[in-house]
Amino acid sequence: MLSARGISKSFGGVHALQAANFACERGEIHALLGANGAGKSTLVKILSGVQRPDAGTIAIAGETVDFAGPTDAVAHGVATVFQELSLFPHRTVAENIFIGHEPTGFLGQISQSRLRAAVGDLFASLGVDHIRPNALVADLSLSDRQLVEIFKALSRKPRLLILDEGTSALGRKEVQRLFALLRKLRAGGTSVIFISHRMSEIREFVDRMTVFRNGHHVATVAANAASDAEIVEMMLGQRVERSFPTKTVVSEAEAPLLEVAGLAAGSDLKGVSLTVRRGEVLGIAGLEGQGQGTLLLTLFGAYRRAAGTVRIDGAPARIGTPWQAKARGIALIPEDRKTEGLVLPMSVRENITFSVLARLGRFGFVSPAKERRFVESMMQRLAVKAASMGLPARSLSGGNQQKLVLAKWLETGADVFLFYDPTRGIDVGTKQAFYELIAGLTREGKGVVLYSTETSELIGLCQRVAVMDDGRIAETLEGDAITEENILAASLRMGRARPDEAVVVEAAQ
Amino acid sequence: MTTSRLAARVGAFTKHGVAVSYGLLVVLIVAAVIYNPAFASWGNIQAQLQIATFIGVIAIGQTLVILTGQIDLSVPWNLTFSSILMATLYGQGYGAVTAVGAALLVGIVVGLINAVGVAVFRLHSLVWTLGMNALLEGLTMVYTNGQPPDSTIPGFVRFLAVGHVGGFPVAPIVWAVFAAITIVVLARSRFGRFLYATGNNEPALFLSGIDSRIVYVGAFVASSVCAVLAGILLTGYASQTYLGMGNDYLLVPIAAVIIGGTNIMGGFGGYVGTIAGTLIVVLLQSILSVAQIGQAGKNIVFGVIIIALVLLYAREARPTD
Amino acid sequence: AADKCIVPWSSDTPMVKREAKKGPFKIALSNSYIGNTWRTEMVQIAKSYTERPEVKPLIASFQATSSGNEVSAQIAQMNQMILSGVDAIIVNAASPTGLNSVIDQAVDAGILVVSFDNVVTTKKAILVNQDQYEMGKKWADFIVDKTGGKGNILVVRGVAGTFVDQERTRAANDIFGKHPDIKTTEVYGNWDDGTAQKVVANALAAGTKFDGVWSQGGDTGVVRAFQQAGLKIPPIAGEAENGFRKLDSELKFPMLSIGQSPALSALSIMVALDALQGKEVPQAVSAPLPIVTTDTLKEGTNFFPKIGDSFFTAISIPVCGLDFTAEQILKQKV
Amino acid sequence: MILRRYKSSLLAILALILLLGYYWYKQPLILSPFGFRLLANQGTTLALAALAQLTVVLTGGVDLSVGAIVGLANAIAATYMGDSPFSVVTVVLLTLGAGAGAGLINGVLVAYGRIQPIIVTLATLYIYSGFALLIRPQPGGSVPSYYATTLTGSWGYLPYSLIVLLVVTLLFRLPIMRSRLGTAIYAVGDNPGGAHMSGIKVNRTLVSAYVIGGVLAACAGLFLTAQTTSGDATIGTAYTLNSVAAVVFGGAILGGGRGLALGPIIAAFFISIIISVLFAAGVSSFYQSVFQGGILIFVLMFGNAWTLRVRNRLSVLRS
Ligand SMILES: Nc1ncnc2c1ncn2[C@@H]1O[C@H](COP(=O)(O)OP(=O)(O)OP(=O)(O)O)[C@@H](O)[C@H]1O
Ligand SMILES: Nc1ncnc2c1ncn2[C@@H]1O[C@H](COP(=O)(O)OP(=O)(O)OP(=O)(O)O)[C@@H](O)[C@H]1O
Ligand SMILES: [Mg+2]
Ligand SMILES: [Mg+2]
Repeated sequence: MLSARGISKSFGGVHALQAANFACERGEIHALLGANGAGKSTLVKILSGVQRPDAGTIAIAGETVDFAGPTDAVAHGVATVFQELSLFPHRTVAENIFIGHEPTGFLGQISQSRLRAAVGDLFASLGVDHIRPNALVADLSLSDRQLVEIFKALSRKPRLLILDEGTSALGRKEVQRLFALLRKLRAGGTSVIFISHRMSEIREFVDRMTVFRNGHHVATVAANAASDAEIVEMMLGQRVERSFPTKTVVSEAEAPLLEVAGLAAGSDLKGVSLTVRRGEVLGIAGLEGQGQGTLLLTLFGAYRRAAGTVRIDGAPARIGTPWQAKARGIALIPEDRKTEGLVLPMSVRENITFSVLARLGRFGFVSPAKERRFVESMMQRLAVKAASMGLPARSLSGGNQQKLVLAKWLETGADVFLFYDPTRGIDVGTKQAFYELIAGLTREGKGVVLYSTETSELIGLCQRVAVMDDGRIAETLEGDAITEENILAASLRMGRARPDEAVVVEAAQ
Repeated sequence: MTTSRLAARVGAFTKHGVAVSYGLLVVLIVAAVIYNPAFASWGNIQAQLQIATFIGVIAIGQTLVILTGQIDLSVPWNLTFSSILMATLYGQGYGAVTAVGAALLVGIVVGLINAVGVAVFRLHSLVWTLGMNALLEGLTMVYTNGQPPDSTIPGFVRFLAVGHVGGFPVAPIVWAVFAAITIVVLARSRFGRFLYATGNNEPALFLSGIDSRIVYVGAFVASSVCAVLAGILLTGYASQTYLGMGNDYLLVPIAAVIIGGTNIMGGFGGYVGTIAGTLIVVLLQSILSVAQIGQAGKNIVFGVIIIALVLLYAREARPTD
Repeated sequence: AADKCIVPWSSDTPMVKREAKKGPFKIALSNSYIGNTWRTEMVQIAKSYTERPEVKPLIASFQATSSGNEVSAQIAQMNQMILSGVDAIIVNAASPTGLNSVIDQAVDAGILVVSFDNVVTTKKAILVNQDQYEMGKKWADFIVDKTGGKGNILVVRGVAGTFVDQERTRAANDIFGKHPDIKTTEVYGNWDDGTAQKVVANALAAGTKFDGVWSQGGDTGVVRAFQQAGLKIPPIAGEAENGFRKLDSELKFPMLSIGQSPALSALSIMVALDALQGKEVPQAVSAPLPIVTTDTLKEGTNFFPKIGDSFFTAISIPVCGLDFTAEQILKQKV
Repeated sequence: MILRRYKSSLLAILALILLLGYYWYKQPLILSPFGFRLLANQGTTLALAALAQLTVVLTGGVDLSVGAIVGLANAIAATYMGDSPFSVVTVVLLTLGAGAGAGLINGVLVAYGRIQPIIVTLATLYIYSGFALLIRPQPGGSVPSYYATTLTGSWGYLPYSLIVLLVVTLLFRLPIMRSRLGTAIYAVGDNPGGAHMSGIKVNRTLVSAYVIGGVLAACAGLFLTAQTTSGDATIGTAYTLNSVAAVVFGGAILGGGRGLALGPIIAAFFISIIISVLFAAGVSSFYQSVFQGGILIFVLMFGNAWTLRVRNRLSVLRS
C-alpha cells in the first residue's frame, strides 16, 4: 500500500529523519513506535504532504508520488490526524469535520442538510452521541476534540489513515470503539498507521509495528513477536525497566498541607473537597472531562472560583490569581506544555527562569551570571538534553520541554505541585525520569496533586487517588484499594447513569 | 563567551533582520551621497539626526508596545495635548519643572488608560487607542478653545531640542541616552523579558505566575511618556506649540519599527533595529523630498520601498515549515 | 460699504437676487475640520460678528458645527441643517466637490448656501473667497522683484491634492516660469509650522543656497529653519501667521505677508444676510487680499506679540467694516 | 438559537437603537422619507467599507488600505464616468476591477510574499493614495445625476442605498461566505496552520479574501461617488480606521475566524450617525471629538466587560 524509502529530513542542524524506510500493507493496522524526537511526526508530515523530504521516495499503491502540499496527499487517499490538533475552534463540529469538502448544492452553496446527515452517519459509525454537531469546537473537551479530529480524517474515506498520537486524550472506551471501527475499515482494505506511547493500546490493537530511533528505522515486527522490554530496548537502544519509585510514608497524624473544601468553578467543577499532606501524592482519576482540569486551574487561581475555601498549612489562602498562588507556594504543570507551559520561541534559559527571575538580579535587572549558573544547575538536576541553553524551547523534544516546565517551578519555594497529565506524549525513558522527580518532591516534604490519564501511574505513584465524576469526587481510594478495577469502577458506578456503561464494562472484561 | 553562544547571538541578530536593516541603511547612505554629496556634510547629518530624534523617541515606546503585540495610535494628540499643557502652564508663570512635570503626568495617565483598556478590558489597542486619540483631540480643543498659548518655552526645553554642546547637537544625544536605556532594559531587565514573553505567549506567562497586566502598563505608559517627551522636544524645536503638531507622528514611527525588523504581531525584535529603521525612514523622506517628485510619486515610492525592504528580511515563517 | 466690499469675482460674474424674506433668520455654519487655529478663529469671528449690535436683530439663531474632514459626515451635518429648517447655510467644505449634491438639495429646499474659504464648485452656492491665484502671484512677483529674477527659490507648498495648494502653486509656476534664471525647489510643508520647519531644514541641509522663499503656509517654521541652520534669512513671501510676522519684526528680513482671512466667515454671513433680505449680490464674491510688508508691520494691529505663533493675523477686512480685535475673538467659546 | 448566533452583534444593535431613539427625540423629522434617506445614505459608505474590512479581518489580517481604495475608486469613477449609460456601466466595472486589482496586490503580498497584512496594507495605503492623487491631482470630476439618484435616492420610505447595501450583502457577499471559499476564509483566520494541514489552499483563500475586500471597498467608493457626485483623492482617509472600529464594535475579532456581517454594518451606521446626533443635541464642535472618542471607548469597554464577566481569565487570555 505505502512504501517510503530512504526518507531524510533535517531542520537546521537537527536530523529528524535519516534515510528512514517505512512500509505498510494494504488492510493492516501498523504501529509506528519511537521515543520522543525519533522522527515519527516528521514522517507523518511528509506522508501527508505537509512537509517535503530532503531525500527519498514515496510510493502509494505502487505509484510513486511527490506531494506538493496536503491537498495532493488527500487526493491520493491519505488522511491524517496530526499530533498538534488542526481544528478550527470557532467553527462548529460539523464544519470542522467536513472542512474543505463540504457537500455543496446550487451555486456552490454549502448544503447544511446534507452536511448534518453526513455528520450523523459518521457519529453513528463510532456510536458517538454526546457531541452536538452544532457545538463550537472551542467548547469541547480535549478528548472530544480528538474525536472530531478523527472524524475529520474518516470523513475523507481514506485509503491510508494516519493517527499521530490521535488517541492520547481518549478514554479507554473510546479507543476500544475506535479500533472496532478501524478493524471494519481494515476489512475494507484501508491501512492505518498508528502512533501512540501507550504500550497497552499497541499490544491490543495493531497487526505489526515499526520502531524508529533517532530518525532511523530499527525494526519492523509482528505485534506479538516482541516483549515490552524488547520493544523499549529497540526504542531507546538500552534496557529500561519501567518501575515506580517507592512511595514516601505519610503519617495520618500529620497536619494537612493543602485543604480544599467545597471548591466549585465554571460549569464543570461542582464542589470538591480534598486534603494533601506533606510527602503525599494525591492522584486524580476519572473519565475525561469530569472537571479535573478545572480543579487544578482553579486551585492555581487561573480560573475564577465560584465557591469553596482553600487552606495551606492550616491558614486560609485567598488564591484568585496565579501570582497569588505562586506566592502561597503552589506550582502548576499545565496540560499543554506548548501553549501553556512554555514560550516556545524563547530560549531554554529564559523559559526556565520566568518564575524566579526576581531572585536572579537586583533593581528589576537580571544578572546574566547568576542566571546562567541557575539554569546550568537546573538543567543538570533535571538532566535536560539541549545542546545549549540559548536554543529556543521549540527545538527540544517533548519530554525535555516538559522538564523545562517543571524546572521553572522547582526553585520557587513551592510546597504544592499540581501536575496535569505530565507524561502525556512522553517516551518511556523520560517518563521514568518524571516518576523519580515526583518521588523526589515528596521526599523533600512537598505535596503533589497528580492528574493522569494513565491509571498505572496513579497506582504506582499515589498514596491516595480521588476519582472524579461530573465535577465531584466520587470516591477516594487508599493504599491497596488503588487498583485498575477499583478506579474504573469508581469512575463508572457513581453519578449519572451512562447509556454506554454496558459497552465499556463489557470491553474491559 | 563560548562560540555557540556567540553563534546564537549572531544568528538572532541576522534572523530578526537587524543586520539587514543596518546593511540597508549603509546602502541608502551611500546612494544618497552619490546622488548628492552634500548629504555627507556635517550640517546635513545634524539636520537629519535632529529630525530623527522625534521619530526615534516615539519609536521607543512604539517598539515596546509592538513587542507586546499591540499598537499605540494615541500618540498624535497625546503629544499635542501634553505639549500645549506644558506651554500654557509655563506661560501662566508656573515653573518649568511644574510645567514639564504636568505634561509627563498627562502622559502617564494616558498610558495607564490605554493599558487598562488592553489589559483589563481586553480590547484591541488598534481600536482602543484610536478612541483615546479622538478623546484627547477633543480635550485639547476644549482646553485651548482652539488657540494654543503664546510661545514662551522653558530655556532648558529649547536647549534639549536645539542646543549644542561642543559643536554637537543636544537632541540626538538625548535620543542616544534614551536609546541606550531602552536597549539595556529590553535585553537585561525583568520587564524586558516579560515583554517578549507577553508578545509571544501571554497565557504561558500568566501560568508562570506573572501578572502580564503589569507588562502592558509598562509598555503603554512608556509609549505615552515617549510621546510626551517627543512633544516637548518638538516644542523646543519649533519654539511653539500648535494644534496638529502630532499629525506627522502616527504612522512614520510605526514604519520605523517595522523596517527595523520588529514583528508587528509581537515577541520579536528590539530597539537596535528600530534605530536603523528610524534613520532609514528619515533618510528616505529626505531623499524623496530632495529628488523633487510630487506627492503622488512620493507616496508610491515610499510604499513600494517599505514592501521591498520587508520582502527582503521580515517575511513570516509558516507554522508548519 | 457694500459696493467696495462685496466685489464680484470677475466682470462676467452673474448677480443673484432672491425674493426678500422677513428676518430674523436662522443661520448655520457648517465647518469641516476644526483642528487648527485658522478654523477656530474663523468660527470665533463668525460668532463675534453675529453678536454685533447691528447684526444681532437680524439673527434668530446662529449655530456653528464642525464635522471633521470626512465628506459624508459633513453631508450628514448639512442634511441635518436642512431638516431643522434654517434659512442659510454658511459652509467651509471638506471637499470642493463632495458637497455639491447636498447643496443642490438645500437650494431646492429654498435654503441659501454661501460657501467660503475651501469653496465648492457648484454654481448654486454663493462663493466668498480671496483669489488664491492672485495671492500666489503676488508672492511670486515679490520674490522675483527681490531676487532680480534669478537664483534658487524654495517653494514651500501646502497639502497635496487640495484646490488651494494647486491654485497658489500654479500662479507661482506661471510667474517663475517666465524667468529662466530662476530655479525652484519644491517641498511640501502641509501648511504646518513643524512640518515646514522640518522639510525646509532638510532642503537647506542638502546644500543649496536659497535666494528667496515662496511659502504658502507654515512660515514661522520656515524662518526658524533658516535661523537654526545659522543662515541669513532671504526674502520670504508667505502667509499671515503671527509667528512669521513677529519674527520679521525682530529680524527685519524682506517679507511679504498675505493672509487668507478667517474673517471670510463674517463676510459670508454679511453676504447671506444681504441676499436673504432681497439685495442683489454677486454669485462669486472676491474678498480683498490683506497685504503686509516689513514696513507696514504694526504691533497690536497686524501682529500680536502676546499671542501664540500659530494665530492668524488677518482677522479684519476693513473695507467691509469687519474689524475685530484679537481679544474680542479669542474670548469667544467655540 | 438566532440570538446565540447574533450575540456578537447585540452590542451594536442595542447601541444603534438607543442612538436612534435619542435622535428621534431630538429631531422627530427623521421619521420622514427624507429623514430615512438621510440616515440610510449616511452609513452606507462606511457599512460597505466595514464589510470590506471584515472580510480581511476574518482571515486574521487587517486592511489599512481600505480608505485608500475608497479614495482611488472615487477618483476613478468621478474622473472617467462620463454621461452615457454605457460609459457609466463600463466605468463602474472598471472601478470594481481596480478595487479587485488593489485587493489582489494586497493578497498576493500577504499570501505569497508572506508579509504581515498590517505592513502590506500600510505600504499599499501610500501606494493607492498616490495613484488616486495621480488620477485626481485636485478635487473635481463629475457623475451623471441619474447615477447619483439611483444610488442615493428613495422611493417613499425606502431609501435606495439600503437596497444597494442589501444587494451587495445578500447577493454578492453572502453566497461567497456560504460556499467552500467562505468556510475556508473563516478556517484560515481561525487556525492557519490547521487549515494548511487540512488541505485548504491557504494562499488562494487569502488572495480571494483580499480581492473580495478590494471589490467591497470599491463599492464603498462608488457609493461615496454617488453621494458626493465628484472625485477627491483624499476623501477616503477616514474610512480605514473607522472601518476597523466598526468591525470590532460589530463583534468581529481582530485575529480572525469570528464575525458576522450584521454587527459591523450596524456599527457602521452607529459610528456614522453619532455626528448628526451630536449636532442635533447642540453639542459644541470641540466637544464632538470628546463625545465621539468617549462614546466609542465607553461602549467597547462596557461590551467587553459584559462578555468578560462570565469567562475565566485563562480563556480570556487565549482568545
Ligand atoms: N519544524 C521543526 N523545526 C526544528 N526541529 C524540528 C521541527 N520539527 C521536528 N523537529 C525536530 O525533529 C526531531 C523529530 O521530531 P518529531 O516531532 O518527528 O518526533 P516524534 O517522534 O514525533 O516525537 P514525539 O513522540 O515527541 O511526538 C526532533 O528532534 C524535533 O525537535
Ligand atoms: N499556514 C501554513 N503553514 C505552512 N505552510 C503553508 C501555510 N500556508 C501556506 N503554506 C505553504 O505555502 C505553499 C502554498 O500553500 P497552499 O497550497 O495552501 O496555497 P495554494 O492556494 O495552493 O497556492 P498556489 O496558488 O501556489 O497553489 C505550500 O507550499 C505550503 O507549504
Ligand atoms: Mg510526534
Ligand atoms: Mg513531538
